[in-house]
Amino acid sequence: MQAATTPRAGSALVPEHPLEDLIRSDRIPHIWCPGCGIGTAFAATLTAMKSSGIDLHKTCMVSGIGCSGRAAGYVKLDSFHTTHGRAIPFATGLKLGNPELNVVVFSGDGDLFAIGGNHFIHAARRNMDLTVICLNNLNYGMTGGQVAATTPHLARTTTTPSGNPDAPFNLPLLAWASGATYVARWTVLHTRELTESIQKAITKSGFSFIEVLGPCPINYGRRNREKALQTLKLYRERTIIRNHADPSDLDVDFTKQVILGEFVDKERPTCIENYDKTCRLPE
Amino acid sequence: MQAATTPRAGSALVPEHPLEDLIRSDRIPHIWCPGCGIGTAFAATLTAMKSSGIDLHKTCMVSGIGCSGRAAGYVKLDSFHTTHGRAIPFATGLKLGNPELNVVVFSGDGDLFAIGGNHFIHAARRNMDLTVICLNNLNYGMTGGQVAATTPHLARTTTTPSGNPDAPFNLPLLAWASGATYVARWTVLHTRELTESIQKAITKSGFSFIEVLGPCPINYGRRNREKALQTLKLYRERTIIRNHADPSDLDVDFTKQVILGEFVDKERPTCIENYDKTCRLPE
Amino acid sequence: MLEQITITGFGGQGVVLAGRILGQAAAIGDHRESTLVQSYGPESRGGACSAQVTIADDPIFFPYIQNPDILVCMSQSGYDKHYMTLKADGLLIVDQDLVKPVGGGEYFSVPCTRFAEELGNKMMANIIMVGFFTAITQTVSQAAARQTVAVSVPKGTEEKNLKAFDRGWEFAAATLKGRRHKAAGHIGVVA
Amino acid sequence: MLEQITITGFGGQGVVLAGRILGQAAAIGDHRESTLVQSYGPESRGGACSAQVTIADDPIFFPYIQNPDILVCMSQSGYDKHYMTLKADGLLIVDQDLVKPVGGGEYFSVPCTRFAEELGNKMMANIIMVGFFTAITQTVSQAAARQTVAVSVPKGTEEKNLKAFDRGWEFAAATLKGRRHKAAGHIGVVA
Amino acid sequence: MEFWRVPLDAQAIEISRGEVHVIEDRCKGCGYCIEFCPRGILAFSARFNKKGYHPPEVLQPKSCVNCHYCEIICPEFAIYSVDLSSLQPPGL
Amino acid sequence: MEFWRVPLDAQAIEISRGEVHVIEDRCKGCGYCIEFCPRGILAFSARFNKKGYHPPEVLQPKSCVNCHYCEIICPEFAIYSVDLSSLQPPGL
Amino acid sequence: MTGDEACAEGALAAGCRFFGGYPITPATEIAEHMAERLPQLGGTFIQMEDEIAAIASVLGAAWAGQKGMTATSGPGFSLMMENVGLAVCTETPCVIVNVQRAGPSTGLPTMGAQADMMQARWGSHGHYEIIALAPSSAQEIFYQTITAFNLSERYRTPVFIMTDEIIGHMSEKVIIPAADRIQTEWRPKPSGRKDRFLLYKPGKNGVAPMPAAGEGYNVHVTGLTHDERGYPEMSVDTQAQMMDRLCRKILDNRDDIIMTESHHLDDAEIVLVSYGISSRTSMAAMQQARAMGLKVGFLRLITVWPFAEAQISALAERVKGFVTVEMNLGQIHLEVMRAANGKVPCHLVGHPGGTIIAPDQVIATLKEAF
Amino acid sequence: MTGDEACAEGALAAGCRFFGGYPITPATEIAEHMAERLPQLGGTFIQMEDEIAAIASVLGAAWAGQKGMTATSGPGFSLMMENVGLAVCTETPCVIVNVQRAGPSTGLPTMGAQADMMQARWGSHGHYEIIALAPSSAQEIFYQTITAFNLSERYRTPVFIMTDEIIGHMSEKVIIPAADRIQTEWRPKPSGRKDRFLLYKPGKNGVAPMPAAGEGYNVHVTGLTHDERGYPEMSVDTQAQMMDRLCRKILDNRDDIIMTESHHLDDAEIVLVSYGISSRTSMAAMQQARAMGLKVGFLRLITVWPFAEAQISALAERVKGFVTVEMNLGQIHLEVMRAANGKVPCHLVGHPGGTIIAPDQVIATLKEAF
Ligand SMILES: Cc1ncc(C[n+]2csc(CCOP(=O)(O)OP(=O)(O)O)c2C)c(N)n1
Ligand SMILES: Cc1ncc(C[n+]2csc(CCOP(=O)(O)OP(=O)(O)O)c2C)c(N)n1
Ligand code: SF4
Ligand code: SF4
Ligand code: SF4
Ligand code: SF4
Ligand code: SF4
Ligand code: SF4
Ligand SMILES: [Mg+2]
Ligand SMILES: [Mg+2]
Repeated sequence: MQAATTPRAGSALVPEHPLEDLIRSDRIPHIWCPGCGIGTAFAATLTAMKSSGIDLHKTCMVSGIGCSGRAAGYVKLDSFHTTHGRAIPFATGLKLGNPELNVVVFSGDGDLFAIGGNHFIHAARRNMDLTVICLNNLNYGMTGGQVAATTPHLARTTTTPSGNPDAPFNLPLLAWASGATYVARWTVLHTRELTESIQKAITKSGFSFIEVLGPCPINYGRRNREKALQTLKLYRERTIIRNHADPSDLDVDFTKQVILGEFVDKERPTCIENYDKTCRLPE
Repeated sequence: MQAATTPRAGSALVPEHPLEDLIRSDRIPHIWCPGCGIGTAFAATLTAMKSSGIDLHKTCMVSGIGCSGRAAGYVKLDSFHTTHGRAIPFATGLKLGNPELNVVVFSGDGDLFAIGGNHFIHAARRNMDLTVICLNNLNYGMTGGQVAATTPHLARTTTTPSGNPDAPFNLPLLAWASGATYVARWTVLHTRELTESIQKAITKSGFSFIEVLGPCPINYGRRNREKALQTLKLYRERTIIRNHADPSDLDVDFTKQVILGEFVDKERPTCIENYDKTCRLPE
Repeated sequence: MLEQITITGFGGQGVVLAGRILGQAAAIGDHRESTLVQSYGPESRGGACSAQVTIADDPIFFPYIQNPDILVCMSQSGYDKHYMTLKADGLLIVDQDLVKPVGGGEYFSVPCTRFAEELGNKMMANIIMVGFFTAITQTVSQAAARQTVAVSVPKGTEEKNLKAFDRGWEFAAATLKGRRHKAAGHIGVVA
Repeated sequence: MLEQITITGFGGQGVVLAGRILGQAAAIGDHRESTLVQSYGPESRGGACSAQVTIADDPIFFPYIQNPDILVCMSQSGYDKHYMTLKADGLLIVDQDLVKPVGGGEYFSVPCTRFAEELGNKMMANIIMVGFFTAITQTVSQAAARQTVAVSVPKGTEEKNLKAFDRGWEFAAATLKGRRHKAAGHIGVVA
Repeated sequence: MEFWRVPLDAQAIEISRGEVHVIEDRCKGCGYCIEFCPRGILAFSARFNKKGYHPPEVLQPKSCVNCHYCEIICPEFAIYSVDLSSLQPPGL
Repeated sequence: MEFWRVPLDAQAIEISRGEVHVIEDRCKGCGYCIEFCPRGILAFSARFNKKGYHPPEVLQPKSCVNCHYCEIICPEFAIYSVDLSSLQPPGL
Repeated sequence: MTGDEACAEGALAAGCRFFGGYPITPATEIAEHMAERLPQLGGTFIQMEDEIAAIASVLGAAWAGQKGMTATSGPGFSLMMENVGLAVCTETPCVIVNVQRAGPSTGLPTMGAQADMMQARWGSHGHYEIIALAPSSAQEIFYQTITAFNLSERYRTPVFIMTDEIIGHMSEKVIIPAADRIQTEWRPKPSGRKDRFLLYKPGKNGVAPMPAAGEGYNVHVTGLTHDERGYPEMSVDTQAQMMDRLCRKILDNRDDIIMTESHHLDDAEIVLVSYGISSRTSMAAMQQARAMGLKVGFLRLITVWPFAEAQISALAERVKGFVTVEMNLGQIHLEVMRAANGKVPCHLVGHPGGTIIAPDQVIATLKEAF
Repeated sequence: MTGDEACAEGALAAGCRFFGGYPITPATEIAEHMAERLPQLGGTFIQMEDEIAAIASVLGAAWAGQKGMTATSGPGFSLMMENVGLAVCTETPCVIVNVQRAGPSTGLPTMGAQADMMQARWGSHGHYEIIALAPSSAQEIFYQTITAFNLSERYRTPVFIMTDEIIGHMSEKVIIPAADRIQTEWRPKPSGRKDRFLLYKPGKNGVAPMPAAGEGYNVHVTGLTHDERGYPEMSVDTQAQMMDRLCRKILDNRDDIIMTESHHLDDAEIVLVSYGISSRTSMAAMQQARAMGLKVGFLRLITVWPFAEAQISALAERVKGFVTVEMNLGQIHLEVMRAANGKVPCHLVGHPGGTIIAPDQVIATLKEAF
């Protein structure tokens, strides 16, 4: 069962997949479903890490629990799959324990904004030196598709069988209001912009947040009559890139239009800078 | 040891204190220190409850843990002193369990925004029918004056002995960004405005948030060279009332100027309205 | 009488649903006792997954199956993991395109995934398998199985799924006929 | 030798600090053993509060005091709660303005809160009490107590606090003198 | 330390006459009522209350305008003013 | 279902020639590479891979412009393109 | 019907009209079923932001007068522990379901275990008593959920249902009786003058009547040590009184609370002790052993906490030994040992988790040890 | 110096350079002292947003190569339990101090107890083993904190220091030895080829070497059941292997871990068993009893978990009885009973909390029972 058209990948004749050195290929195929957006966002993260020029030996990935939270398990770097919602405080300790490390948090919307919401806003407030990538698939994928704090109003999930009564968070707005110094949103279809954005976030100090919209065809998609390809079509047809848009305009409502772009990119002293300046008196 | 100038309060000759029927007078004097702002904010809350005309038999107060969290222990209504940070989810269950109840959450900045921050933003997102009053004294009073998520940058506390390295939250901004439909800020010196504001919040449905700045002379004040009266003077000299100010201008920095007022007062369906409409299908 | 059936495959193939249909058909349709235990991993799709269905005339204490009477494999990895557990005289049923049994034992096979793709939805492979299984093993009655399929699938897809069931049933009928036909000749890997 | 001292008052009067000064003066200054356990409520100010100081020549196992040798009361409620625990031949010391002992037992008193207000800071009442206590009881040496006051109070307030200590000490000296003076007369509530 | 004598909302209050009551043992001597009474008619008394604080006393009872500010700023439910007329029912 | 054939950033990519490689057993048949290849040169094969999916095959190998879009959109690390020149070192 | 669904149906039958939850494998299906069914019955389902909020909301709903429930698994159970303490201390009725999976930590989320049994007893700080039940089939989980609510209301205490992934996900026939054949209880209600009402003054059974918010009793409820009025009182005496009440209402009513099921204990020489899914293994093993001529009996713990120590102590006087069968490395086994008090040997057939224990393992231990 | 301060100083002496905390009475002073001292020593103090974040940050710092600590009391201890499980499962060294106060729930925040002892053993979900120490004076808390770090590093496991409000707030003389007189240990470090390194392949003592992030080992750390590589593996066998390693590294090294102190056990007829603050009561009571002519000995548990059951079982063969003295209503008492195994009577001098137990109470029990 070999590809008839090309020689075997990785053989002497053929170069490896360009990310082969950064993935734990002994664990591939990963657990993500066909058409799941996580893999693409994860690949973009690895590409950005590589192209950013940072020292990969000093680079870590931290995840919480969830389908997106499995990311840490596939990157061939020091990687930590923690508890549900706690990736950010774990990452905070990791970074404070050794400020030389580049710490990237990759996790899901449920993990980072439902159970983990408090850690997010506090890390943003402190301007903690982390890059946080949230794969937002509008629901809890891993547990079978329950409502999340990002699920659109009236969308169907297993715990909102007649539609979600509540309104979702506007994540970039929340990040900005909490003090994040870099905030962006892309979809997995906007892979190149996403990759550039992650690269920028990784090289920038302070708290960076990137929301990545990606399909969960199996749970969210199935219950809301969206096949994976249809979701990607929505990403193309109903999005518009508007850098520096007003954060309060960034609701995710695909019945209207969803704004993508780089919304915040500002400077303020980071948590570590502040600590060093304030608490480590020179005397 | 009687007041020589007036007959004994509560005696046949003299009317009682106007709030006597709403306080558990068998527990007075309360635990709050001399000059502590909590008592004044608490009294304003009781006055607002009375004057709002709501059915007091159907009115509850829920608090978390902290000096401010002791409020629930002094009101002669159904009152709940819960666990640290969990006043809002407890209140959520109380309200959903019996939507006829008026539920007022009265607690401290540490309780509501450090350990309890996640519940706050989620309740605001859902537009849960609660009135949340946060006594912000810029630190953890009850445990002896540690840094809070509201402590000004560089202020001294027992856990930031050389000054707080971090920046505080802008609470009204966070409330607005999370979806609160009524947001205001006052100081205990602005007792009348505060009382009116609370009254408005209680009678309005949905999630209302009122931040009340009040001194903690014993812990915050002592370490930052502010006696209680000095703090109240700051409240007068360094505040300005600007209703509908831009939420992002609302940082609390008494070295500059602090904006007070009613910032948000809008309508959107509440959690209970949404649930009834979406999940309780008429069929 | 006690029959123990293990069904294995990938998550997403509907292995558990197939097991549930069989168990429910036996319990509700045929008025017997049944238990179904499932085993699956963290993956929503593509992980190893199995359903263990016990059908009996008396109450069932121990719902796990160590050595099934019947093993149904819808993936190669499921087969690889489970074929050693099948009873010596047990019955093996596989997806014809996805599973290549080793050794020379007898077994039945149905190209249920291919059939499902032909019927327009790969997700119906399990229902085809249920139809095939029912005809081959007669562990549950056709009526009970068909009826349970109808109430177990999403509303609006009943007709399609019954068609899938019938497709499996018919293929089994043809297989059995072919096998009877060849019975005089060699017995080995068939259909 | 083992001396057990209980100091009670309101939170915020510095009762625990007073206890700590005595314990530390004994341990570091006078090279004896000491323990201090404290008891207080949730209030930062105004709640009932007590410090139990044990001073001994040998290691102290049990740090709690059931029946103190010396009871110091800086609040009426502290007195009310504790006076029954004082040993039969124990010594009672109170704040003269805030505590009115019952019954006719002998005791010493000092208006330490009033003195502290006169010295400009009510918060120094405890240090005045330490001075008074040291002179009256001689449980710790004056030098050790004075020295410990100096290192225990906030930087910049040493001088004021030493003045407070001395004020208490001197008032005790005067009291003792008065008492010796009256000793030939009736013995009872004095000073 | 000097504080201003006009509460933030003095102008909003109708002027009438009041009688101030102090529940002395509730007072914790914060001084807010004293400092913020628009008529400056309160002062610390020399007495200690049960808790060792000096509760306020009214220096010029006749000057109270019943503005209630002492009442609403007091964190202790320890001071309040009543409309003098309400104490003297018509006919007495 | 019809999808557009021009990736969002097609204009940004320099045109060269590429060779596409598929690691078939990694593929889960999502079809993204097929749908979003700007040259429309990929299609599902009829084969099942180990997991029961039909991996893509290249219909017109010569038309690949080495834009890498199939590579970066693939969630499975299953497809990638290499610059044809890099496979043929000068001199060979 | 799966065990999880049966649990949800049992709750509804018991009168539960509030569910505050947070998804977690393998308990999610309980929440999903409640989300579907509760609004149809005038109740309310809410998915909270985490398990801490979930249990806090259940306590709030209980004080609003509802019967409330939440369901979780190990990681969420750990997070709930602080507020379990609040429920115990404030004597708030509620039911908490733990569909156990293999741990520690995230462990094997989709695979069963019974390793949170001691956590159920001791997981919150401070000393307290608790009630925990362990069903062994989908049908039984239906009934035990009703019983859990009844005990919870009767004793004003949180009650745990300690089930596991296997039962939770197992499909079995479940017969749901007509509503009028189901006995449901409510917390004792106060009577008499509202202004003289004492929130924590015990009535019969040591349990105090409980009003709901809005009924005019002006209750004060606190997790601080409190007196009979419910007022916080920072004193050793009040602490002693409160602790005495909290513990005795459970311990003095053990006869009412502890349910067990006996199989062949009359002539048993060796007694299997087990609960939940492992009792199915034990039943099968007992039958096999009997068939082999071994005089094996089986004591099934339906109530796991409070522990049936009197019964085991009594058995210890006349049997030759105990074998505890459980999917952990020895938890209830420790209790059996303590209750047996050295009278007879106690063995463990334990398992680190991930799959049910095979009857063979029990037989092997029986053969080896006796 | 208070016990809390001595604890912080012990941590610093042990090489702790990270503290992630959240204030709570009566443990706050530890955080406050660390906030002051750590930046002076090049370390980092951070007050996190809650206790869950506090312990999570400590685990992160541990993987960055630091020795990390947090300190809390009952309510916070309950909240930390989920991540205690993560620490156990990922074999992350760290020290967690619980300055116990009276519970359940908020209880008596400013008053001591010893009622979280069983919670320390069983508070997180799943089955696991843990180490817990119980100091009885300010001086000892200084040394035990160092020992806690050493054990934590040696066995790659969280270690609890179970102290209480009384010791935490008690002022006593504490002698801090010169740094070179203090022995500190570090986690075993890997050697050999980095690309062949196996994160959970045990070395001597059953403990696997542990690299830090950034050292080039590309470790994967997960709370899921994992194999020797650290990779998640959802299988019963892997679960069994992992559990075996996690439990055995503690249980097989009990001799190294368990520390006790014996007083007059040689001729003792009755043995007091106690720990922490209650051992001071017990010492006083033993002296009083001896003075009265009673042959009373005293076994002080310095290590409470794993439990010194072998020692107690051995004593049970020759003494007349045990009396456990603890500030709860019987926790370690249960373990003593189990270890005594019915050989001799076991009595409890317990207390609901709020104040230390008086020696008289012990004497009274001794007189009554023996
Ligand atoms: C404390 C705790 N609660 C609940 C769970 C169950 N759980 C696992 S993943 C998950 C949600 C994941 O959602 P999200 O972060 O959006 O990730 P996705 O799977 O959608 O990528 C939940 C609730 C858990 N593991 N731990
Ligand atoms: C789980 C838990 N963690 C910590 C504490 C200790 N604690 C009690 S009150 C408090 C802070 C209170 O601060 P805030 O809410 O600002 O109230 P304030 O005392 O300032 O009014 C803390 C940390 C606790 N009771 N429970
Ligand atoms: S369940 Fe959804 S989020 Fe999880 S792997 Fe599948 S598609 Fe992706
Ligand atoms: S400690 Fe501060 S907040 Fe608490 S009562 Fe005293 S002044 Fe108020
Ligand atoms: S009511 Fe109070 S504040 Fe107003 S004038 Fe009278 S005494 Fe002054
Ligand atoms: S405001 Fe109240 S507490 Fe303050 S001094 Fe006046 S009466 Fe006393
Ligand atoms: S690189 Fe991929 S997407 Fe681009 S043209 Fe070639 S096959 Fe198509
Ligand atoms: S994008 Fe990847 S997984 Fe999807 S079809 Fe193409 S090669 Fe297969
Ligand atoms: Mg998600
Ligand atoms: Mg505060």
